[in-house]
Amino acid sequence: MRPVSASVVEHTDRGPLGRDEMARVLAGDIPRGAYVNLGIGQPTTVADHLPPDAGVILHTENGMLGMGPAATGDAIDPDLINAGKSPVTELPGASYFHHADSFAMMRGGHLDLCVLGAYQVSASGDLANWHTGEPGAIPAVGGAMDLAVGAKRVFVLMSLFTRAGEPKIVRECTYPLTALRCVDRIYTDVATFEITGDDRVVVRETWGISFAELRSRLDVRLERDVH
Amino acid sequence: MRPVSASVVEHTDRGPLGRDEMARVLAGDIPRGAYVNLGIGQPTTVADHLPPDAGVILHTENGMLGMGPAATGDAIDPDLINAGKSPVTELPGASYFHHADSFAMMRGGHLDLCVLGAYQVSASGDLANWHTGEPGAIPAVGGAMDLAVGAKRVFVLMSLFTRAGEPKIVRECTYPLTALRCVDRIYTDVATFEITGDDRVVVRETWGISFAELRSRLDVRLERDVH
Amino acid sequence: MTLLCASADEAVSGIADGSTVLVGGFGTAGMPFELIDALIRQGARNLTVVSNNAGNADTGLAALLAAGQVRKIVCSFPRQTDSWVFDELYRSGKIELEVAPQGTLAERMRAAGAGIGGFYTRTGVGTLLAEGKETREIEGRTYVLELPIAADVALISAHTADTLGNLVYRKTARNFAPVMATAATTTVVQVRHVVEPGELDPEAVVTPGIYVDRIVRVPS
Amino acid sequence: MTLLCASADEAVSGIADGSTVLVGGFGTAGMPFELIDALIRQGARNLTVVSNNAGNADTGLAALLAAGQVRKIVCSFPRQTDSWVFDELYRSGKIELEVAPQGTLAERMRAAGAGIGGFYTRTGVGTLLAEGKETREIEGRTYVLELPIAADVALISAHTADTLGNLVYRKTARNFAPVMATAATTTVVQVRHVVEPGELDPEAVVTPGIYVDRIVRVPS
Repeated sequence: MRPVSASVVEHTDRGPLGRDEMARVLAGDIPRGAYVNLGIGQPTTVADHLPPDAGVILHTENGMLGMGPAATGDAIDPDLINAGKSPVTELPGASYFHHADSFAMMRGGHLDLCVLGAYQVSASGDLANWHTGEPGAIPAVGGAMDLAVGAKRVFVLMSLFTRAGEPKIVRECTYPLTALRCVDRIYTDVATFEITGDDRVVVRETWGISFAELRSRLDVRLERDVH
Repeated sequence: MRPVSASVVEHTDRGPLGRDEMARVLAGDIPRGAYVNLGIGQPTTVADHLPPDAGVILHTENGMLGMGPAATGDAIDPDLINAGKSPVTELPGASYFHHADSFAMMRGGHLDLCVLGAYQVSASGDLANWHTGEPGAIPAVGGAMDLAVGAKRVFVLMSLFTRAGEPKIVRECTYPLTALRCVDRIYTDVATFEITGDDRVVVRETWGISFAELRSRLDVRLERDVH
Repeated sequence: MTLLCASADEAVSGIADGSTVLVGGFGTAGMPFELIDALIRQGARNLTVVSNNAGNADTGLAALLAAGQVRKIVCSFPRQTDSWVFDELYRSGKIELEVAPQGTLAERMRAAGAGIGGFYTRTGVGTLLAEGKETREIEGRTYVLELPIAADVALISAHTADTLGNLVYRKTARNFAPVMATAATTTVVQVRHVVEPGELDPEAVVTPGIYVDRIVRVPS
Repeated sequence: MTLLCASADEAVSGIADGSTVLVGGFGTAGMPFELIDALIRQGARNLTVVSNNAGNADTGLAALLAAGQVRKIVCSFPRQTDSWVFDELYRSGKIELEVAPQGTLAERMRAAGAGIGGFYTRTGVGTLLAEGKETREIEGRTYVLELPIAADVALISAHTADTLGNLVYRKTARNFAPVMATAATTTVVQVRHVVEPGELDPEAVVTPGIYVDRIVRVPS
């Protein structure tokens, strides 16, 4: 894993990252040979940016290690899907197991990393990504709580601001929580962040925004350096 | 399963059952198609008296269903043993599983029956079969507690009296307990018994001893009839 | 003993009103469609259904919901793009919903099958889904107590059974089925193939026949 | 990532004094003899060993005990006709013994591997082996609380591994190994055969490679 940058790298000569670029930046930080679960939605796209020789082994919570790329055409098999229920493929060295075994694997701390989307992350690493809490919203948690609690490291992949311009990194989450103090890093379109565990948030790299501007827009204790 | 006899059958024209006869009597009460675990020692011999067409499926707690007879000669395989660590064989339709799954099967109440030896059984069905409690004795429980608690029915196979002539069916066990109120039936050399659950012990059949003599020698409430 | 049934209708016969029914499948993979259709014909009502999702489109579990036979559903992920049957019942107050984290759902059924009276898990601690549940510190970490989910019936799908009820599955269609098979009083399985004992590799059997009560072969 | 080791000595390197070591096998079936011999050469002392038995005759686990490297053993069935090494150490007060029901032993390791902080079981209630343990009534039945057994190292034996660490076993030599593989920080496996990824049937893999840290092939 890339060492935490000693000081923030600011790319102010360009705009924010596109979705593909975000996934590529995160993919570049996944250690060789890691066992990884990619959450539903944007996190799934990280798989497209993993070099084939990285030996990263993908877990899908519906009972498989060694998941391959999306299946197309004749390769589509209704018995072989990912957690988002899309058809996928099987790589050499794959294995299948039932749901209790699959979640024992997650909850027992055996996955090196999971990548999840989020509504909000707090400065202490609390994650809110399963429920808007709005009246009438139907709650649906899936495996999010299990992953957030179980994986050795949790990376969040999300845009930093809502469409209304509200930051998603906050002092305290206002959405219902998924898990407490679980997030290690946050990858966004305008910056990447390290959660230190002592309520500081370290900015590692920015795109299209300066550290100073970030600090003015986020209501958390932002640092430019881990020390 | 043979219905509980309405009244005791006394065979006073002959002596006590031999060990083979005891095993045969018990085997005759095992329902067709039952899943059964036979404990180490004398209970293992019950297998020799099960008719091949009874469809009884034997479980061994070291991870197998569908265990066949003892292996001899070239059929001996050090990877295929029973709970007593003797070489056995595999029948068509067998399956292997690991220890946690094997004991989940036992503890979850899926075995129809287990047969265990005993030092003592109380009138309420408490079982003592794992530890003499003597100073210096090395305790060793194996799977006895799991079986006694988990199997749907527990049959005990033992001689009724110790070599010193002490009865093994007692008001309260003096040996350390294996499990509380778990025994359903007791098969001995001189009689078979039903534990009713209300501290009565019903005698079903006797060999070489009369009901009256049994009653005089056992310090529990013996009945000759279930009603 | 495992009973080989002639039809899905025979396989689901006797399911009582008010039963708790485990329904296998993750989305449509492993969903026992033919058994569910038979349960709709059989007509048991007031059911509590435990399944990962709350039905997709208009078939399978969604059809059972639409038939008005389900009082309550316990699942991890009811809301999907094609869960309109459930959504409508839920919004109109016609079905009760209990949401559980997916791993907790699986583990609670495993507990029922394994004789575990309850277990402590970190999943859900500090969230809405642990509200009202007992928590406990163990070795400096907080856990929530979760209780078993035992059921009257499990309806699952497998790839091949032998006549003793040993089952093998196919790829991710395995999902909840092996766990559900252990947690129900009566486990009913629809399979694509039935073979004789000895034809399945004993090392590769996933669900031993001891967990299987009824089998029916359905066209694949 | 799984490391294919050139020797058993390399496979057990780095095991620290005072470690908790899970040792697979039920009697001698599945006993990782070569790894134990290597651990004797490696010399780590003051170990806590968790295994079903306490050694048979003079080889394997019995030899490790005889070498004086084990401070405490946790097992279900120490006393056997050929457990003379253990018996002598125990009677002379040179080894500590914790006896656990066999199913509780397996389930406690499974709990460690599955992130379960503790579980309630009926096994042992009212017996010496539950003394001092918390009990609890759940749905009218009494249960005893059991806690996980996590370990630093697991030494196990399997039949075939692929180079990603996926394992298959053979017959009842499987026993504790798949559970132990999940409960240790470092899982070391001796195997008879090593194959390339893709050569094992993904449906029949018993221990996924995620649980395996080091593999060494030993002559069969």
